[in-house]
Amino acid sequence: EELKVGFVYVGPIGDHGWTYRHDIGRQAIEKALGDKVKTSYVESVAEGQDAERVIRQLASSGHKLIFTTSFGYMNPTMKVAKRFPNVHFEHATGYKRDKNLSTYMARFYEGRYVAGRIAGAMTKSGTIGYIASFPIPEVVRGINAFTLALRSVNPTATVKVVWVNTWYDPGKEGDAAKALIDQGADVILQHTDSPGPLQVAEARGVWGFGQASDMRAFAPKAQLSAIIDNWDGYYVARAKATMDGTWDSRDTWGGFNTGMVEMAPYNERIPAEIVADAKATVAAISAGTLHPFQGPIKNQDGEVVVPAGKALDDGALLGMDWYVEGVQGKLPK
Amino acid sequence: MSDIGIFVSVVLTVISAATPLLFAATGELVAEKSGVLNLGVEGMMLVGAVTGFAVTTVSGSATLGIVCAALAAGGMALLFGFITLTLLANQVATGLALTLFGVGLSSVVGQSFVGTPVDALPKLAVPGLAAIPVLGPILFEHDALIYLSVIMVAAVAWFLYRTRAGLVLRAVGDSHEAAHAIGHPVIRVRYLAVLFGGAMAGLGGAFLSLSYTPMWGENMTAGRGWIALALVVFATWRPARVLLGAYLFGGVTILQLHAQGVGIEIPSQVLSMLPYLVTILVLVLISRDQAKVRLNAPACIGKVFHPST
Amino acid sequence: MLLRLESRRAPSVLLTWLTPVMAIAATLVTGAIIFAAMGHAPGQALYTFFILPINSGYGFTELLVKATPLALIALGLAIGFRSSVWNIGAEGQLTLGAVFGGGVAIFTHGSESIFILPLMMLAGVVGGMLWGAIPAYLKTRFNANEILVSLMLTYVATLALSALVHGPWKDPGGYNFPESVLFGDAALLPILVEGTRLHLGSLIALLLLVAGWFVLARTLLGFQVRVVGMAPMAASYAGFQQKRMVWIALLVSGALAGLAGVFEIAGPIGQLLPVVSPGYGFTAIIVAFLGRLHPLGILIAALILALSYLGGETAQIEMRLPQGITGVFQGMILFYLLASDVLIRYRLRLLAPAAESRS
Amino acid sequence: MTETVPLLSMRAICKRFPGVLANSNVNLDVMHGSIHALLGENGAGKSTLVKIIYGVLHPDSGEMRWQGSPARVSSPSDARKLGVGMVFQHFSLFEALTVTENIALGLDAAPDLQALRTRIVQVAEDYGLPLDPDRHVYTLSVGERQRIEIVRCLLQKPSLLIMDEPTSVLTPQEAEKLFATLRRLAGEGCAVLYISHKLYEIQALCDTATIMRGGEVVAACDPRNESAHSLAELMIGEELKPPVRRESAAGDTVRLSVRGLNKPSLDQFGVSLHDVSLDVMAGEIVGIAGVAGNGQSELLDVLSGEVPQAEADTVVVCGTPCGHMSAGERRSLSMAYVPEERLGHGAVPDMSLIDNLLLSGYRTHKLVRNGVVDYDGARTQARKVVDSFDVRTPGVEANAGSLSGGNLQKFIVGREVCQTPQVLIVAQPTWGVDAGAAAAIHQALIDLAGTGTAVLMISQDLDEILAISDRVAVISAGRLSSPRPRAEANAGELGLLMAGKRAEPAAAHEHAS
Ligand SMILES: Nc1ncnc2c1ncn2[C@@H]1O[C@H](COP(=O)(O)OP(=O)(O)OP(=O)(O)O)[C@@H](O)[C@H]1O
Ligand SMILES: Nc1ncnc2c1ncn2[C@@H]1O[C@H](COP(=O)(O)OP(=O)(O)OP(=O)(O)O)[C@@H](O)[C@H]1O
Ligand SMILES: [Mg+2]
Ligand SMILES: [Mg+2]
Repeated sequence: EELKVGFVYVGPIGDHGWTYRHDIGRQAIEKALGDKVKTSYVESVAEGQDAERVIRQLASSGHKLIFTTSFGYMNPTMKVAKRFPNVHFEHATGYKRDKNLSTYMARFYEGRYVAGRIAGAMTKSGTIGYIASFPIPEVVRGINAFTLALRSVNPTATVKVVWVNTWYDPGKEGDAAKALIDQGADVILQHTDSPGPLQVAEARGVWGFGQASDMRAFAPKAQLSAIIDNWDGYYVARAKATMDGTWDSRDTWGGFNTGMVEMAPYNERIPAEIVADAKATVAAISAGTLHPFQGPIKNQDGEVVVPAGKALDDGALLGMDWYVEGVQGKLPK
Repeated sequence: MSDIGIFVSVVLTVISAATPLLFAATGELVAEKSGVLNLGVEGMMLVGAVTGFAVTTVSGSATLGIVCAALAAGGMALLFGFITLTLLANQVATGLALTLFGVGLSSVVGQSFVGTPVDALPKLAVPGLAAIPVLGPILFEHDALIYLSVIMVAAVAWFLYRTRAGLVLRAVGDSHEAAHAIGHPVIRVRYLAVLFGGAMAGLGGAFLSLSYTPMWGENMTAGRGWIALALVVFATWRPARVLLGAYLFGGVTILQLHAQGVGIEIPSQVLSMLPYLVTILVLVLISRDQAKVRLNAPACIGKVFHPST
Repeated sequence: MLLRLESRRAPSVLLTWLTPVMAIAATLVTGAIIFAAMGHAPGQALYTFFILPINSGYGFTELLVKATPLALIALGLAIGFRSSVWNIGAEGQLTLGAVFGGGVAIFTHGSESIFILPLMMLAGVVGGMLWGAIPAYLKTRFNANEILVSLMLTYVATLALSALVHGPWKDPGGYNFPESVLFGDAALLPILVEGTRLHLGSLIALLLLVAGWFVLARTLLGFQVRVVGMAPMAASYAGFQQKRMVWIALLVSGALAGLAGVFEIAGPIGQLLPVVSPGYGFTAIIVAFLGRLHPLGILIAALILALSYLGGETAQIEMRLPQGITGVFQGMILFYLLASDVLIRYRLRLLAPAAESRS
Repeated sequence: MTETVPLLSMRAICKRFPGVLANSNVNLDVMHGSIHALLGENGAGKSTLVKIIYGVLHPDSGEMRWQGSPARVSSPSDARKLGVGMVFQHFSLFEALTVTENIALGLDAAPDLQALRTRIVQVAEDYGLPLDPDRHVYTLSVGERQRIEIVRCLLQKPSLLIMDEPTSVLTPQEAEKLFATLRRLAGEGCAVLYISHKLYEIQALCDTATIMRGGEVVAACDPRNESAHSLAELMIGEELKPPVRRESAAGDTVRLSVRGLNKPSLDQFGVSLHDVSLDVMAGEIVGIAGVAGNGQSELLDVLSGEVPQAEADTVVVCGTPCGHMSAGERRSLSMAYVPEERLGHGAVPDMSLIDNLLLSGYRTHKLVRNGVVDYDGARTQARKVVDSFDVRTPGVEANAGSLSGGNLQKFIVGREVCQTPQVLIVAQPTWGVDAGAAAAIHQALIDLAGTGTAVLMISQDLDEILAISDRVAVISAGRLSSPRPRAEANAGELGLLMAGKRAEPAAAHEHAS
């Protein structure tokens, strides 16, 4: 009998960002397992009351493995998981687990660390523009990892952050990029979903990084690289595990080493030694010899928060709500 | 960048942020002036955006894309017109349903275009004038749609207040009974106004997907249709004020992003509220002259008209 | 052949009931054609869309859960729309209701007092009213258009909620994620049917619909609402004050939207999230008009709209229809329903072109 | 062109509205240069017929001939092309537009607005119809609005001019001027089709009359050979009972008193009230004559309470100072009020007669208990009004808007009278109402005063004023003359006062009253 796998998406597949990548993961399952699986999905499910109903509907209509792909689905997934002990649930980005509820997330900050190394070498103005969505730990972590790497190359460079309070508004994201470029940024990094900022970087002749997908098509000159979300391997593995009965409840936080995070091909205008450095950084992180949050790390007030020789543990990373030195402005609280 | 350079750049950013609003609001203004309230602007913009993008990528001609965007959104408006003007349905509800419909339709049509790039519309510099420092780039170095948006405002103002057809349109919006009694074709005028509104919303959408951020993404209007509707009210149904309102709204939006960039210590959510709060504030200031508002507000807006013949 | 509408002397009572049926029939036929064209078995598809979501007891309770905020908000809006007060900012009023009610739940977290829930509802009502009072004040004092003010305030309310949940109100034990604590039992609405999410709020909403019907149909206030909406001059002749009506309309619709906000967070959601409503405040406008601004009509319209959402989800799961298709389908249902109303007041006449030209 | 071919002839015109046969086999010939009256009760089908001529309505069957040849008029602009001009009974004006724009909209080949403006001023002056071409219509009084309609027609140099109740808002002098104009037009060969309920006008002006009843033509006559009374009886088809006058029952208790009322106008186009003082005694009818735009509506606003004043004692009702009170509160002092505009002001068109009874009657009849409306009580009251005032309606559930003008007016007056108020204020009680209904309304007012009620009537119909008032005053430019007993008042003089002139040797003003 075929395995039915269900997905709950927070946005439309056509967002070309977060949801788009999860759906590619879903397709990977179908590709890998052929007619042994059947996948279903529901798009744009609001995180409020709708989520629980949709998850439950998937569970009660024979789906044995259900991925819920947004943080706001945590409690609804939890509730439904309790009611359907024989269904396996996978919740992305959350921290609540149960016998039949796993969590998974990618260490995108590793990619942002690599981006920081490249940006530090490429910037002339020493000002980097960072377009951020919402002040959640995931985004703050990315800003910090990026800044640490940036200043490891270029100790005086700073990061200007603009919060756009949306995950997806191409126009507004682009406008934020314009504002940052006007204020002197010559590299743009974004933690929002659309290619809008990258297109602005292209038009304005500054550098940028793609988000979630390789967005080179939108900015062939400007995209230095992109931090790619790649759920394919994980999704296929979990589907297989469900089929052969080896599925277990676990917490996965995969980085370069698992392939969940990837760097897109580097722009050929990046000098070779910088590319080499980037590749070495990826390798080191992958091998565990480099930890992006390795001490000493100072916060914005110049206090040492992580002493030399120590690295932040996952718990501290999970709930990160402070800026490292080099980020301009105050973190909204 | 020099201070002047920043200034120019900020103004350019404001102009492009305001342009989709300007198109949609100017079109809606004409529809409302004829007495029809079409709340489906968001849906029509999306259909325009996806059509403009799809036709441009497939045919390679942006001009064709833009024309088709206007036609497709006009088709949506025609549907709205048929339901509200011919079948006399409630305009508010039909408009909202049109938005639901447009969001869905554009996403279905756009599925295969997600992740596809397209060249941005070329900038057309006015020879000579574009070289003037500061004013040159601000006024004379835009793509065709930006010029068109401003021209359309002027054209609509001219049409409404200087032509007989415009006079008839305003009359129809002021009293459809009277217009009918002296022999003006109320329903036909309204159809045309609604179609124009749709076409303009389509142009606004095409600007989004071909110039502002040359791409297609589902729901890429991100609520701009609603802002355009609000701008018509804000402008108390006067075209020049739509221009002012769109640029004001765009301006405050951009300035709050700049304010964050320079590190102003106000929570970003509060800064993000500014465009809305400023709009309310200015509305309060300009609404106090009741006579002015009354003179410009179409008295028949939203009312069903059925001639007995 | 030309289609002409001829007004009836009085609205047809029969067709008042018949037209929705006709509209649904038309939807089914068109839907069947569309689905067939897309390669789905039409019968199966329509079953999936309209029956499957509610063919279990649980599904039916979910329909009620989904319809509750829509009906509640639409009831308030209907009072305003009847008196020509155009509140289109119910989404913001709902959000502020959730903020106020949620605030109570968060600050009393840990207490098991039975007063928490009533207090939350009260706070939600106050919050919604407060958000409705702003356009009311600006309208009556400065003549500022309530459409614009209430719409703009929606964005402000959404950002305010977002700021709170991302900031001071986030769950201290929640790794700085933007969610409040899960409310304690004392802050949650009692469940009416064990094992479902059908909550007390749905019952209260039903009672309020009945009350709303009574007020609109039987009381002086309801009478005043109608007069003000239909003939403002006649209202002033009768001594009914328009400004007072603006206040009442915005306060009542704000209150009900605020209450709907509390029902959401104390019912199916159980905590504060950065966004608590998927646009109920806007959808309720359709519900209000589809229900012809009448409480019973609103109840039916809310159920129809809720079903269309549920059906959309089911169609995505069972048939892999993209969400866009369900949006198109939903739009079509609404178009049919809205357009069919014309038959209540008018009769269709087919005119041969010759007859037309002779006139 | 021979004079024997009618300019216009309508043959066997039928027009059915849902539930009514508004025109049934109507034949009508209008000759070149004649002034042709169209008479009939409210709802007889007059407006329907002329709207068909003008192309606003399309007949179900029948034929129209213009100068002998069949004509197709499918829109007003077709009619204008033939040379038909029309002044509508209900204005077809656009409030938010200027006078010039309004007129331009009614002309098919409008010259540019500047040239049109000049022509408007010219024509207006020529025919003695002063108009400011740049004013917005919403700032204009009813009389001025009517002038726009007339000027709009005159500009087209029509060969047939249709006037549907044009004089209801003009002073006798203005009406006389209009008649002179119409006679001049007729002299120039233009035919006039003239609808009015004022029978003396018909006699003074028209050379032919066609009389309609229930959608059919029932008679034709030469009005100059008839009396107003005989015309009225032709119209209603039965004997007309003129109001029975009684001796003045004026007591010496002051029921309504206005003292030193000054009210500056709110906008530049309004009229300010200057030092208005007036007493109305129990049992008397005081008539205030005045042309629209001279402060009557402002005075009515203050008296009715729709625009409350700061000082309480400018208006005293039954001894209670109430200047600051709202319209509703004043009703509690036993005051009732009939405004001039029936639809939308005195009644809600889309509501039933029951609801419309509640509108002003729920206090007096105690139809609301604890906020809950007693609809059964309201139905009973509404039935009472319908029965005792002979309101023709299918039932009290019918919408007010579905009643003809005269019947709705009877209902509204009846609704107020049935509350047996101590003070009744009525404005234009018989505007556009046919002779039969007018007589009934007048009788009701007289009877009410007979029971001791103080009645204040504001009207611009001098005949009406002179027919039923005990004392008469004139309002002009916001000033109220001191009332004098009717016996001392004379129409010509009052007319001049209304027009704002001191008694100059009046152009002999004749009309049978
Ligand atoms: N548009 C309409 N729809 C339905 N019925 C109508 C319409 N217009 C007129 N009627 C009906 O047709 C009949 C004739 O009306 P019409 O307006 O011609 O009367 P009239 O003679 O002009 O009356 P009045 O003296 O009051 O002006 C009336 O019974 C009226 O109710
Ligand atoms: N669109 C309509 N639908 C139904 N009835 C109508 C419509 N328009 C007019 N009527 C009816 O036609 C009749 C005559 O209309 P008209 O406008 O001529 O009023 P009227 O009787 O002349 O009254 P008034 O004295 O106020 O002018 C009224 O009974 C009115 O209710
Ligand atoms: Mg008439
Ligand atoms: Mg009449």
